[in-house]
Amino acid sequence: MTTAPGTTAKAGTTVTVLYFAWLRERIGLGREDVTTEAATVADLVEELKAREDRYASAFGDMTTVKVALDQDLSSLDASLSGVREVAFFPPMTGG
Amino acid sequence: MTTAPGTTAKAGTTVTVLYFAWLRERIGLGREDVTTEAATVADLVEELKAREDRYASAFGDMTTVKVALDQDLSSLDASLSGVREVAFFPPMTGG
Amino acid sequence: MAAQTDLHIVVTRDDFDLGAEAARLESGPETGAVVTFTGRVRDVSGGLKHMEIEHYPGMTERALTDIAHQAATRWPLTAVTIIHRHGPLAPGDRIMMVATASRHRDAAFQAAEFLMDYLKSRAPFWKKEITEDGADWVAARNTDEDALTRW
Amino acid sequence: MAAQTDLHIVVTRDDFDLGAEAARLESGPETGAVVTFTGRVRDVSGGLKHMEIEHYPGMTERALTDIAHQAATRWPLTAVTIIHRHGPLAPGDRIMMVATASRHRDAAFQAAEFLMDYLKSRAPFWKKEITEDGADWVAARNTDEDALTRW
Repeated sequence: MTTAPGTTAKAGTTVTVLYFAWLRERIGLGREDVTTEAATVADLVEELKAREDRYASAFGDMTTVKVALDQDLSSLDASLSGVREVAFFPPMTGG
Repeated sequence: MTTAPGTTAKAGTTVTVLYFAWLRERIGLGREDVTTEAATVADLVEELKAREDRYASAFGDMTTVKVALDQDLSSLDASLSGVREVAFFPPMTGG
Repeated sequence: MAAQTDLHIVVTRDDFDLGAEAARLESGPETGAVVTFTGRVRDVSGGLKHMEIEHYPGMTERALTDIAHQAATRWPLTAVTIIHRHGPLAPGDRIMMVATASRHRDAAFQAAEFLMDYLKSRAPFWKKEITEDGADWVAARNTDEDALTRW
Repeated sequence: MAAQTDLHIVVTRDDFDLGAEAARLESGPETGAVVTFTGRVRDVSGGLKHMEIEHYPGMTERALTDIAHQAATRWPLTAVTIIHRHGPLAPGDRIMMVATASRHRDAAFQAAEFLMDYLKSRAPFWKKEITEDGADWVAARNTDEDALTRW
């Protein structure tokens, strides 16, 4: 599933994107498959924001958004190479 | 029950003396009434040690003996004035 | 992680029995100390109708297991239990519990506090409070994240 | 001491039910956090036949009540429970428990640790271990007394 490094004309890969809590509510869905050529999480966020206002609204302030890649906490500048599941959510409030 | 200060010829007063744990075992009893003219706990200890070897043995190392006066933790130099119950025991090991 | 640490991780909609869960940890001659923490739904404002807890199935179990492993690496624990509920909860309902068992009192206390600190900021749960005035997602507190720096 | 702190102090030869005791503290909309500590008889050397706990009737209850009052003065607690057994106990038997209830997690944890530290050095209990080789009174550890300085 990893993208070969140095490939110039990449085919888009499909990732499952999950949204939780108020991100899910603003975007209006909890899960979707996205075909993207984004190299990093930040690139993916920019692609989504460009799609529709509801994404632009949900991702308006990225200081309140956390990301997990394949169920491990990660960061906006992380690479999407080989990633199958991307999740966006607000800071956690369990306990 | 307090002794008037400045009284020179005090009558002996009777206190209940309790022993716990290995002090009780060494002395061979858990409770006795003692008539004493001791002014302080330390004086009382000296009186008891002079009585019999088992007291001298129990009170041989006072760094391992604690005292309570009327059920409050106290110290060797505390006055016995007005005290009805004196308890001797090793450091506590509850919990 | 000590090889002999029993981990018991549960993510569930159901209530749990604290006494039964604590009894599970009280096995073997090694365990001198058991610490439990139970969190309940508080009605701070007086207007809470219910709470709704959302979570990330799959990641939740991974995160809780990872946190329990970390605790078992840092302290000599014989057992760790983490139970966290999701779904709708009424005021007064139990939300979650952690329990730690050890030979030593200090290890059991510190591990339980560590589990709570990490669970608050690292396990993917989100609380929503439904009041008569509407519904609001509970905001994370900066102090929760700050609490991790002490470990 | 907060006027509304419920104190529950028990000195007994009987075993107790941790779940039932914790449930007693989980009342009212204020209580968000309940911490319990349970101590059990450990068989460290492998040769323990039983433990005998002696105490000072009268002073014990006074000391435990005083310690609970001190905790309730320092932290915003809705309830404090201290149960301590005496008499003969077998390996694995529960010796004692403390439980604290508060709005806040940190208060409940800190108060429970405070209770344990004070109880170890200020409540008149003495443990005797009966092994195949004889009987020995458990020695107090200097670290127990030192632990009080942190409060």
